Amino acid sequence: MAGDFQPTIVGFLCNWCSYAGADLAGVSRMKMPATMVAIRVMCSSRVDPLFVLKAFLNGADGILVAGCHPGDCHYQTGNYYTRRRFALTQRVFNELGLETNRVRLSWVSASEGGRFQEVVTGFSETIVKAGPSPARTEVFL
Amino acid sequence: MGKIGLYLCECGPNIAEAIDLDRITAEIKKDAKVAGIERFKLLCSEDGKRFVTESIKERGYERVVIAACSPKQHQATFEQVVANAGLNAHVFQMVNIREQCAWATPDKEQATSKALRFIRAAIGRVRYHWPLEQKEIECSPDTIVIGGGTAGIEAALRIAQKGRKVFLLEKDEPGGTRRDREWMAARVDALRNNPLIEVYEHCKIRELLGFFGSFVAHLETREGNEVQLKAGSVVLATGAVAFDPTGLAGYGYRELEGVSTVREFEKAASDASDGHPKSVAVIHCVGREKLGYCSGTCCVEAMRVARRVKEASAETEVTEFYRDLCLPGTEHDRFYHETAKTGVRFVRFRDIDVAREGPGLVVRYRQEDGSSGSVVADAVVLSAGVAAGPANAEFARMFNIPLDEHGFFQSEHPVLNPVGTVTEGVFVVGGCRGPAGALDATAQAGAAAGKVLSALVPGRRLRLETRTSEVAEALCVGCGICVAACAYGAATLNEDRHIAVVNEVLCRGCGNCAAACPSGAAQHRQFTTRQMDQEVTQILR
Amino acid sequence: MKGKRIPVDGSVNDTLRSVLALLLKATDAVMVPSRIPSKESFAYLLIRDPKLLEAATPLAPVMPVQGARALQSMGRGRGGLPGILCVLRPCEARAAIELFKRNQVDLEDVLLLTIDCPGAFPTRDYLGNPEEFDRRFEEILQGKQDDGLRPDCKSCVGFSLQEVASDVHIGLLRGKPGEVAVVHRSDRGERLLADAGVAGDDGISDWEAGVEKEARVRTGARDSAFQEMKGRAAGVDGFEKLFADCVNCHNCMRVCPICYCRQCFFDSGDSVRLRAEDYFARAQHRGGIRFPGDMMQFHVGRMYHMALSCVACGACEDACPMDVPVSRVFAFVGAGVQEQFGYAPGRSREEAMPMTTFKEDELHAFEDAGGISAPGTTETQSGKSKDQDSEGKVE
Amino acid sequence: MKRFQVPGTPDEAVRELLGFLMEQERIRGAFVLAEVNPGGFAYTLIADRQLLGRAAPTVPLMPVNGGRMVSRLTTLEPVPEPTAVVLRPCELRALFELVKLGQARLDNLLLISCTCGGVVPTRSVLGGIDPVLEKHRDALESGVTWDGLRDTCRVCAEFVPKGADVTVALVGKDTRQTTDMLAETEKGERFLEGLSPSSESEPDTGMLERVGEERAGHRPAVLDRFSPDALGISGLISVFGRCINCHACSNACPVCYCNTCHFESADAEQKPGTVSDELDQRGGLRLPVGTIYYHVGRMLHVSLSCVGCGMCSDACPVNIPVASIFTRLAGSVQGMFDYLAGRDAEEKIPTSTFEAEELKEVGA
Repeated sequence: MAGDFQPTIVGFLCNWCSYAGADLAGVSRMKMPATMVAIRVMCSSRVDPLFVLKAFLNGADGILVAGCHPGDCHYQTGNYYTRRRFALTQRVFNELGLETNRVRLSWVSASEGGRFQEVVTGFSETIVKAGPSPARTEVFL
Repeated sequence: MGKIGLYLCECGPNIAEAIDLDRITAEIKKDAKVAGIERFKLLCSEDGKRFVTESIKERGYERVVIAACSPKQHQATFEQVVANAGLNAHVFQMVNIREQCAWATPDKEQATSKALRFIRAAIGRVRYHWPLEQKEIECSPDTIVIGGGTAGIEAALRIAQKGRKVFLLEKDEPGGTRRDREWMAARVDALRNNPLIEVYEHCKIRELLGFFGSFVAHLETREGNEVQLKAGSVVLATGAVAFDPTGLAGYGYRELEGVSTVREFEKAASDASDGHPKSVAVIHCVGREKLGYCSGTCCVEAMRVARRVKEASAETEVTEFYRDLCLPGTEHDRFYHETAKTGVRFVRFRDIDVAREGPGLVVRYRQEDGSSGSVVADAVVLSAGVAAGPANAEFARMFNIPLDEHGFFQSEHPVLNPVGTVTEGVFVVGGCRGPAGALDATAQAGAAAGKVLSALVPGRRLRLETRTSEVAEALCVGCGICVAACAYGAATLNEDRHIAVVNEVLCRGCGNCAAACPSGAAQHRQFTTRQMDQEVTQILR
Repeated sequence: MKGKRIPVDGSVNDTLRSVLALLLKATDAVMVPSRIPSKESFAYLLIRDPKLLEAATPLAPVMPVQGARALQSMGRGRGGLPGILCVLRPCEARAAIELFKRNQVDLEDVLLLTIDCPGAFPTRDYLGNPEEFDRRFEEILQGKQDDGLRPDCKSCVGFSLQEVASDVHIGLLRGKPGEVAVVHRSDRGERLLADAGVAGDDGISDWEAGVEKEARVRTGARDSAFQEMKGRAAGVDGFEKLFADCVNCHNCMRVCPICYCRQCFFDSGDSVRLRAEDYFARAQHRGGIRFPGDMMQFHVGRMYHMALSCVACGACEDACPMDVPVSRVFAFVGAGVQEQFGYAPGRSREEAMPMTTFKEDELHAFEDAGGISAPGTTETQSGKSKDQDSEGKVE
Repeated sequence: MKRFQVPGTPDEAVRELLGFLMEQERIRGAFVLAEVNPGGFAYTLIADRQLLGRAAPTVPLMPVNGGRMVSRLTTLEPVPEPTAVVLRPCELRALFELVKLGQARLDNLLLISCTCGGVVPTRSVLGGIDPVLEKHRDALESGVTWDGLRDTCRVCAEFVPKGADVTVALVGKDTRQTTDMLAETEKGERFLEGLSPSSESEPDTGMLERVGEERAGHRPAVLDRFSPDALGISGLISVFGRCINCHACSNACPVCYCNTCHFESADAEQKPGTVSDELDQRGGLRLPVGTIYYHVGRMLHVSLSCVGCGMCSDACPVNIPVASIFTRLAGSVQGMFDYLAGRDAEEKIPTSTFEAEELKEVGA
């Protein structure tokens, strides 16, 4: 099963660090699973927890939120709020018995093409193990 | 929603070979959401740009999606192209099918599917793009320079040189830490005599408010009068202070007679009339561990002491004790070799201890190889590092700019914007942004002057960031969560209307407020909930 | 009228389900009430995958959500929806058409299928004992009377294809419970039935007779219901008694298919955000003021807003946590004002809503000293309530 | 703290107190539950002493959350003159939450609360309130929580008010002859001065702890059926499947303070164009759309400020135990930030602030 399952991961990447990191990974021709489709935001703090929920209910097998490392936010403190909101989101998922391993927060800087590759590869493996999201074909949402 | 034009860039072989553009064309045609699909070998070439501009006009596209390289590469380029076609630059969305698709996915099949999701997301999103208005504000071309040291004076002179008004505020008198250098007097004269520069000496800054284009400073002059100054930008040149070795073990500063800092020693030397010392020991790197960094400027200072002593009396023995010699650049290296030629002895130490024995001072040292020795001296000069000025914290608060772990101002980016700060229109030069020799300070001042002169041109109005946040009054209930989230003080509560409002001059468009707002009253103009939802939905089709 | 007679195979719902299976082949999707996975209630389901039809219950014992709202939830405005066949009770179809007139539902490629409606049980009653009510509802489908149905249903005169502009209608042949009749009511409906192979020109006069017979019964019930309401809803006091238990949750508005505003005026900042000083002034004036206030203003105001389009579906009463007879009042008042303007909500897609048009020569009876003087109609209530506001009572 | 022993049952005693405060012109009005029509109770701002006779301050009902009502009163400006408000602890906490959210002002308010014996579902008194009153009085006196109460009340751990000026001692007290009122603040003492002979005293913490333990005992029965392993997507669907999308829960929720809820705004509406895509993907779609999105989304929005008052369950026309799910969730998310909604009016709401060194575990 896991073999032929090609997950779809929605990745919210901040413009200044993680998106640049993703570009760098590409420029450096780093290969990674074609599972993650990026949505560019200026700052990870734009990622409303409802976006994550929406992506999950719409059938995303995984949702990644990625931003500058704490302390390096291009907008000074945005990613600290990102972290709080993500913590809230994941905790709510956990309390409702929704699979918390389908949502992930990672810090990737503009110079960390390699790290971006690791994050995408690692997360993809997790998701492949987890299998397709039950929300994808659910009718009664 | 408007006719959408989709442009596919082959980027030479880069995209064409890695992604099946024919399949993409077919699939997108099936979706029937775009009015036309155009394909070109290299859209960022002059031909390519012309092609886009003209085809937009011909086909009458009202929304444009360009699938090519990373927006970080060519967003601005194509915004211009779209604008040239007579459209608003914001009814355009760029899709990155090169860096994050063609180059990241070897399997053509997979790369194509991924690219398809990217493109569908952009098409879904661009339908909800609306023209954004380019706003402009009046602004003052004048500049406030805070601090009359090497950097501050240089910045003031450079800016005034171009015929621009400068207010230089100094808590003491112009000259700064290098007031005793031969060249400084001339600079201070130039400053004082420049008709375009108003120097406020011995003044106190009561408060400094505003934003890029319009700052207002309230001062109290030496005579105690209240003065109000208006300017468009601010250059912080508040300098740094020398590290104070008091209480530092092993050096005997303020305990042993004859032990002094460089400044004290030079002052004494200039006053002293009676004979010359037989032997002088100069110790480098004082306070290095405590500071946690190499100031990079003190080695030269220390050698300058040796040179002065030798000039005064060639027979005086001078020993320079150092841990590491920091001699960046040809200038400093030459200076070192000349100094060595004058007979100054350089001793590298690991540990060092100064003690008084009988009439003289004894400097005992151990070297890297463990061997030890001692030197008897009548004077021991401590060359201490550079520390952040105590006033930095207050200014940091005033301008909302961060300090680094050592208390120096943090520039927005060490390489990309070394003299700019996160607060637009506020620049940091010289010692206040970290230890800086006269050379560095001058260079930074020049850089800041350039930025000031180009950012604010007399008569030209200031163009504001268009991709900012806004608050829909009908939805807002004034809970203030967005105000708490905003790092720039751009979102504030309007108590009378009991809603939040966004100052578009201060807003940097991060969108934090939009995510903080539960009702959706706060929105980012180019990352609206609807646009984001469309991306999510289309990606997951 | 002609139609296709289809023998009942299994239960009525089984038969309807098999008809839907045929119709689904001729359209993109079917919207139909369906049993939820946890079995104890029903929700609308938009179905493309025929397998999902198993859960479909075209005639459900309850109407937890008004079908027009379900349809609206797929998007306001016109255009964009695929070809959807909506299985609705007549009152739901009427509401859908009222919303269509307000650009709140897209009927461009959507067809409405109505079914003779036996009525529905109050949702909360049903939830208390689903199996019991399922059994009773089956008996109703066999033609048995049941007093447990919602009051509005028992007095509903629009239970069949009277005054509803649907495209396809399915009649339950009461005279001959063994069959149902499928008839088209619009060209699009005709085409659909043809494509699905359920067109026919069997005679169905026995059904029509059955409908008329039932209509007489229901009209009688309605008249007595209105008579009773005339007595109860008389004047401010009567009105206040009817709404005595109201806790101002505004749920009646939220479930009303006709209340289509995103932000109800009576919930808007203008209505609920007053200066403390003003609250005190009003409290001073009456001795006291209740929170939330303006209970009367809300209900009467809402009447002004939607009574002309009220389809008497009973959704408001069904969702009222305090068992206020909301829909009986609104149906009564609605019938009155609708008669006033000779308007029947949902009767036609083209008919202009009374407040969007006028005749130069009309309503002279309301000029000068004229107008209505009989008690129990909105005009006089609101009129009186204004006079009585000033009395020293908690309002 | 000062203890004032006031003659009469709690209702009589509080009416006495409010009358006294009005007479002394220490307050201009009283905001309190009152019997606005026979058997019908609503919060009422009483400015006329004569009407105090209708005040029913401790009747075990919560037709609306009083904190939300005080916010209606003070959203735009503080009350102009001293006003007494009588609220249950969860209503008081809702009020404090709303103050942080700029939706209410405390200036000029004398906060009167009580050790709370809980309230009954509003519907349960439709047949008349007297039987309820009797059962409830006995339960209060013996300090046990009876099964007629709202689920959230039966498991409530926060029944002792925080931040009130005056606390009326209800739980575990014989209040047939006299009722104890405790002035918890200097302000409270000032207002009650001269009401009746007073004495220094401490609350009977031992008894309160016993009540707390007894309620904790109910938690498994009420809350554990909504534990993670009982939910998941299918669990959520079976709990919320019957939802009629009326949003009564958010409308009744005191901390859902938005004027237009996101889930009712244009942003949250389905676009007709996406329906086909949904059908392609799922083969079917429940209507109205977005039921789970709404409920879980609302949890993301308000669980950090949830005070567990139970209004959502009370307002639900199809008896979904919304409040039990929220209460369980709120304990968890608030605990994560060591936060308790409404424990005071200053503490920042976790999502409106941050610490540089925290939550390392979530950022991988």
